[in-house]
Amino acid sequence: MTRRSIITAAMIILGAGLMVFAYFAGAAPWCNNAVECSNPRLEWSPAIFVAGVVIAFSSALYYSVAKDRRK
Amino acid sequence: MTRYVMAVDLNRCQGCRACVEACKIENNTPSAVFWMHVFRLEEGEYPDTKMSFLPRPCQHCNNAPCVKVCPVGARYKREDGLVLTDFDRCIGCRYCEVACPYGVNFFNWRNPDEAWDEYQVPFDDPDLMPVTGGVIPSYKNPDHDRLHGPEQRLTSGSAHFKGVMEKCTFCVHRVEQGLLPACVDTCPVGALKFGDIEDEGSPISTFLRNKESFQLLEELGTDPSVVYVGGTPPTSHAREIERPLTGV
Amino acid sequence: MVPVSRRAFLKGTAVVGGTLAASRFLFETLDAVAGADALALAPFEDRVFTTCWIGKQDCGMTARRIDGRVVKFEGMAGHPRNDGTLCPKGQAQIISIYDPNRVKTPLIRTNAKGVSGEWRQASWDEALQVVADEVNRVRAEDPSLVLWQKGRSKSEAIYDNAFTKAIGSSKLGHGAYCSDTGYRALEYTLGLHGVLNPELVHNRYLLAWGWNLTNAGGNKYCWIVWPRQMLEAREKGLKIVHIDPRLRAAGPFADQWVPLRPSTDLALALSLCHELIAQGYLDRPYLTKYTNAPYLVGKDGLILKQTVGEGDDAEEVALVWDLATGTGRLATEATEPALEGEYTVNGQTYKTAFELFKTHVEDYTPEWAADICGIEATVISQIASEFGENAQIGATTVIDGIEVPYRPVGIMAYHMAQQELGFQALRAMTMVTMLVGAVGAVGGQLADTTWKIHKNYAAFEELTVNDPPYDFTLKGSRYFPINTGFPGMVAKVMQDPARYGVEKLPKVAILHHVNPVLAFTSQPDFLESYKKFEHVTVISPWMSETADLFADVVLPASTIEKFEGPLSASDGYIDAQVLRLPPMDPLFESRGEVDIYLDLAEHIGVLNGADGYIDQINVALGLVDTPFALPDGPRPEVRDIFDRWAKSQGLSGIDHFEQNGIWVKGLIPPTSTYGYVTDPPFGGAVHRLYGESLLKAQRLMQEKGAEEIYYQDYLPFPTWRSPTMDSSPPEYEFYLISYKLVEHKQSRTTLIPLLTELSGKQRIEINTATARRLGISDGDEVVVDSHNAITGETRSLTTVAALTEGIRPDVVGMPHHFGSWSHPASRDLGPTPNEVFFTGEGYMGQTADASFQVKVKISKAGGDS
Amino acid sequence: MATTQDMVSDRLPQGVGRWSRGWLLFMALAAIGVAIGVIGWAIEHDQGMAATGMRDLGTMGGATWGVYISMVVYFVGVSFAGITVAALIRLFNLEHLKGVARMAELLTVVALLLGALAIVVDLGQPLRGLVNLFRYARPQSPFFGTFSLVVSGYLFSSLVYLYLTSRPDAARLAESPSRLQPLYRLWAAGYEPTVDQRARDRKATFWLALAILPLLIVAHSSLGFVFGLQVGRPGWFGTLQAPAFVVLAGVSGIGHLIVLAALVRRVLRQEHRIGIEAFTWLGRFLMLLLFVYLYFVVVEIFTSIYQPTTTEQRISDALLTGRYAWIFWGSVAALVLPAFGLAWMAVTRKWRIGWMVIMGLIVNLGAIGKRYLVVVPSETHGQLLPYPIGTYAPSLVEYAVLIGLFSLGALLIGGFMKLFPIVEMEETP
Repeated sequence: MTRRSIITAAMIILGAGLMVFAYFAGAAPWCNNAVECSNPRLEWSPAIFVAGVVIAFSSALYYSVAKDRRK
Repeated sequence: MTRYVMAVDLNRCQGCRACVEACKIENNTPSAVFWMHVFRLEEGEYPDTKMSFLPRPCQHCNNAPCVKVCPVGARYKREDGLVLTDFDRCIGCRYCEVACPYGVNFFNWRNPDEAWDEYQVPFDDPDLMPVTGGVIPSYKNPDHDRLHGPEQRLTSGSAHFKGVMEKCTFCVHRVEQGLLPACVDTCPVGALKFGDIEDEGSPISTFLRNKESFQLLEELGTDPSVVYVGGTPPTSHAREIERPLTGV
Repeated sequence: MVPVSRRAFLKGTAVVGGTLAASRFLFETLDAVAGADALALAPFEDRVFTTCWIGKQDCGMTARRIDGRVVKFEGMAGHPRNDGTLCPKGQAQIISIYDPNRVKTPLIRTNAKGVSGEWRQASWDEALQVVADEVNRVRAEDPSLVLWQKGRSKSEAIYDNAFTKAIGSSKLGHGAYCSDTGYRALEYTLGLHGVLNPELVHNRYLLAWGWNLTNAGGNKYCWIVWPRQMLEAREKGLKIVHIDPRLRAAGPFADQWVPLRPSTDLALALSLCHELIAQGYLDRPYLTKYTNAPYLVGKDGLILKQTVGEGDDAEEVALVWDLATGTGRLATEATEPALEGEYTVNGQTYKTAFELFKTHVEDYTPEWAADICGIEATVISQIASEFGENAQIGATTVIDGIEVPYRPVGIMAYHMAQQELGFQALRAMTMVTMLVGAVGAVGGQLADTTWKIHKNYAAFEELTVNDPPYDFTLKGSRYFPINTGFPGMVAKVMQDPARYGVEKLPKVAILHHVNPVLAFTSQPDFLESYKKFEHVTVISPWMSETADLFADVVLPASTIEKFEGPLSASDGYIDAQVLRLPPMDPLFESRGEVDIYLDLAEHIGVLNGADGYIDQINVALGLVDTPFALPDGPRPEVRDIFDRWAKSQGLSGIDHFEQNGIWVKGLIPPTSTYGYVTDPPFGGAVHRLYGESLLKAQRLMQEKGAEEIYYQDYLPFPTWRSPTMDSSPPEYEFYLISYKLVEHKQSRTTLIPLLTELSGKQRIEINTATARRLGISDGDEVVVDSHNAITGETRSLTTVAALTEGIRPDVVGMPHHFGSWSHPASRDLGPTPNEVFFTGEGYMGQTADASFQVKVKISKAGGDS
Repeated sequence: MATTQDMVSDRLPQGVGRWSRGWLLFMALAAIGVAIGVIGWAIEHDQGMAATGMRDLGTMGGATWGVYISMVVYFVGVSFAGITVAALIRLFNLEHLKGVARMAELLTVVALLLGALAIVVDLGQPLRGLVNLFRYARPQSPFFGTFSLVVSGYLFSSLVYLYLTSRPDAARLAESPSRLQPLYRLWAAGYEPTVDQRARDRKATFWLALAILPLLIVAHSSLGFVFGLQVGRPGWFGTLQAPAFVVLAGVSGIGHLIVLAALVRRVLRQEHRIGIEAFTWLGRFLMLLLFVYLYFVVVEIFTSIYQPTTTEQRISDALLTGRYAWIFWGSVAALVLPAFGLAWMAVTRKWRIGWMVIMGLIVNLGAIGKRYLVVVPSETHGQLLPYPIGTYAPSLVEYAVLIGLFSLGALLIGGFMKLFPIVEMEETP
């Protein structure tokens, strides 16, 4: 595994993780009839979700663009 | 636990629309906005004509489509049964409105100052200043400037926010003071009842006990908090007569 | 208190303005008006009692105030009439008190009359002096040529009575949207000042005869009281037979709908009488004891009478046939009067009045009426038999320990009385209830809240028919021996006084909350006649259409912000009174009417002295010879007047009303509700089945040269004839009727935009099948052409079609509220049907009352007619 | 001026960096269109949305979603084609389509941007909307998918995709001096055409394409769900909404791509790069999608007339014979005729680019019509309570904004064409 692959994989995992986290933990899905269901458990969760999307797709960018620092 | 329910006694309703008017004044809604609406319906052919009246507040559904679809949680359901709109959060996408099968949502299409022009009563007249201090409308209810509920959100009243959705609040500002909603309070023939259904001894529980009732569009599974007693659900052949002026 | 909140408002906007503007851009919390309240000091909130200003029953209200500013009216809890509730009008009036389109200051006309007015603002002093000078100029000539005309009066004692007496003016009531014809018929028949209403709470079978129950009040009360009582009765099994060309009136509450052809009420009532007699539903004891049915009537149509007593005590007493003795005896002495039969007294043959009535209605069979009324004969028989059956003739019940006859059937009829044959129709309808003895019984027929006999009952015993000249109301004339004083007839007279033998026309008019141009039938007549006044003063909060065209001076009356009264708050079961208290100071420069009349009296110079305004107020409020009488001194404060009245009633003063809102006097005893058990029964009146004086009047009218159209209905029994309008050419195939909407009151609420918003604009209701035949769709513009069968005149208006299955195919209907143009909110709502109604011969009742029917043709606008 | 341009830009391919009179005219027109849109939106923003033809459902008898939401659906649909084609090209290495790959990617990005803008102009509180969506957006709302997946995920991934595939060209252009050289240097970001780099690029774009394909299915379905999950709106509720959305999305996108490709081929003289085979492939693809979609239409009509509820009957009457019939049958014709036209070309194997352009345009009109009919009739004719039949007609302001949106798209594509070769450059041997 190259450093590039590791970082890329890490970004994908981080992005996906953020998405999963934001979706399930932050945004409070499957909840309807209560005042708290109208708020994400964590404010700005949707922003985190989007950040996750961005990070995950940025992995491709990183993978392609990053300068080779191979030994 | 408190759960508010409104009951409409169709055996009593005279279709007078006093409830509509009380709502408009209590909540300061501008022209063409009817949080409470009363259908006057006609069916059949002369001389076998049948007439009926059907008051339609927001149904405050227990499985509210509008709450589900709101993208930002501005429309929410409270534990006490009220479905409210947070005017500070609503982004004006009107998704709640298309999701609602009851047609109870009203969008603020105009600027707040222009929304009153339709009435041709210039509330900003300088001669009114000494009495009204310039508020618009002159009978503006200050309760609506307060935040409501334990959640402390801006949810009562109307007509302050261009581009924001609004609808019947069951008069949250009155209910929280222990008063009845304005429509229920004014009904000259006691056709509207309101109260806590969880409280066995409340007038509404007593009223609804052992009575046949229906909800509007029951088949959709929205489970409204508004219950109709007497009469039957409007059929698809019902024609609305005597519509109010509803244009913008 | 008020200036403080204003300062806070101004300061608040200055300080926070900048921040607000910035945050507005980013988050668009576009709260343009929140500033005022949110930033001021905690507002001072209170509630004060007041009384609704719109309707006729003066519902009790509480006004919620913030820093003295009223923000909402709510019903007054415990008020017998509305008990904590309000109708849409009660709610909506709040917007109208703040209406800057109100007349803000006294106005004096600067342009010619007859066209839309141009005005200059004047001080109260100047305006009052102008009016006073005009009034005094004419008073010097003849005070009765000053005309005080009202549309609505909420303090009859202080306005109608005290003020007009103080200045000696003539007065004219509304008599148009109301049902004065019915009043005259009931005064004549039962001696009661009212029309027909059942004792609704105990009623079980009701002929809702033209009762617009979901929209309008009825006899004595506004809309809220009757529906509440109706629902109470319905829960106990009340059945409602809705007799009306429109189903909409009773809506879902009609158990049976009898879509009667307009103006055929008389035929239906006569036929019901026929059926009740034929089916044997007769309350003989009632008819014998309390009506003139057993009176012996000669071949000449006159009642056999005998003079009893001598000198001043002498009175004529009718004779009856006493079956106990087999002789004709004084009605007051007979023990067993015969109800039916023919008898010979002193060699002459006489029939009892009832015998004549039986013969009279002989031919009025259901089959005969069915054709005329446009309903099925079987329906008439069925209603008669159900009415008779439900009357439970002979039954009694015990109310509060008193045994009272129980006849739970009755008729609710009010505004439908305004038709050409209205007087006799209402008499015939009353007879329907008389036959079964329902009058004054529990659950039966009432016409007033008391059994106090109205002065007209005695006056109508002998009707005066004078030779000309007549005064401008034609009082005592050969045209209208019974005369309500319909402004429409006055309008006719003013256009052609010679035609009616009138020499002197009124010169100055004081119009008190009345808008004749809009409110009365036959608008063209009013447009013509009001030009003739030399001076017109209008007292009104708004520039009425009449003021716009004809006023020289407009005095701004306040709306609800005034003291007024005293007003009844009774619902027929609980006795109570209220005063109208101002929830805030009069807006702009307006003044309450009592203030205006005090000022006016002062300027005219009739405030003081014997028969001065103060004196007359003392008389009208019953303060004479009490410690609370107003001293004959300087102009009193209005609050003081009512304070004295309240004290004279044994209350602590006006503060009783300010603190409690209402003065509940207690339950009304059955001995004052039910005619059978009043003392004397039925107030001492003998109910007139037979109208002898009508016949005598007819003979006098013929003698004095009145034309047939005036005298033809002066007949002792109600007698059917075709209404005049039926002789219009056949292309005028529809009956146009007008009706009330629950959102409006008369012609004066369309300027309340909150109400117009609910009611919608003017329209004409057309049966769907009819419309289809005429090629008219819902919402189409239609032209309505009316025709006067006497003069041949045609009139026309354009409005919008509203299709419904709830109206007879040969009837079209229009609400009567619209047609206003002088207020920006009521402009463009459509015309009033009064534009195409007629007045005068054939289009008014025999008692000089308006009629709201005319034959019209309908066509789609733009198409060929 | 002309001399400098000629000097430095001669070496740039496909007219990049040079403006012709035609291009200037085109851009000026587009700019005017954008200005019209901005003015329209400014009016709407100032007066409130009363300036649009939209009104409340129910007593007011209007449609609260109108042409804006129709355009959101439409634009997102257009984006579909771009990214699908581009992804397919990479995944299956369709050499003959390489010439349209970049313009497909560009189309995706531009269309998504326009879709997002169409949402923004439809919001009553647009600025609040931007903030609150990031702050409070709820997964329960079908809108969440539109916002998070379609607009953010899809847009971002398309941008990445567009960037990665354009990087080699940027590096190549950065080698020669031009006015745009600094831009290309930045764009290239140190790209060196090494074997490793190419392998990485291939790998990255392959996986990206692989990731995007399911994403776009999800995204378009979620847009279908915006409507299809609403039980209270007869005509919307149904399982076919999502698949039909995806297919019609493809139709409109491919249509646009055909038009754009033909335009570029002609104007930039790229006949050699965008061969007839590309059009053949696109035409076949479009034909396939059209037939699938027409199948959905038939199913839709059949279901709606077989045993409808009263309300559904009212809607289908309005669609098939009533107020919307001209739009409905017009749209169906706009989809049927090209379908058979393409089929005929496929059978005869005579592919006429001119005809295809016309077909590409009319299938888009059909697609717009169908999108409109999904959104509006269920609102005006779909009331379940006895409200009056509603009316809706877009106002001038809405038309202005629409002009603005399309013009912005044209402006962006036109601008891009002068910054960067819109047809992927041929690899130097």
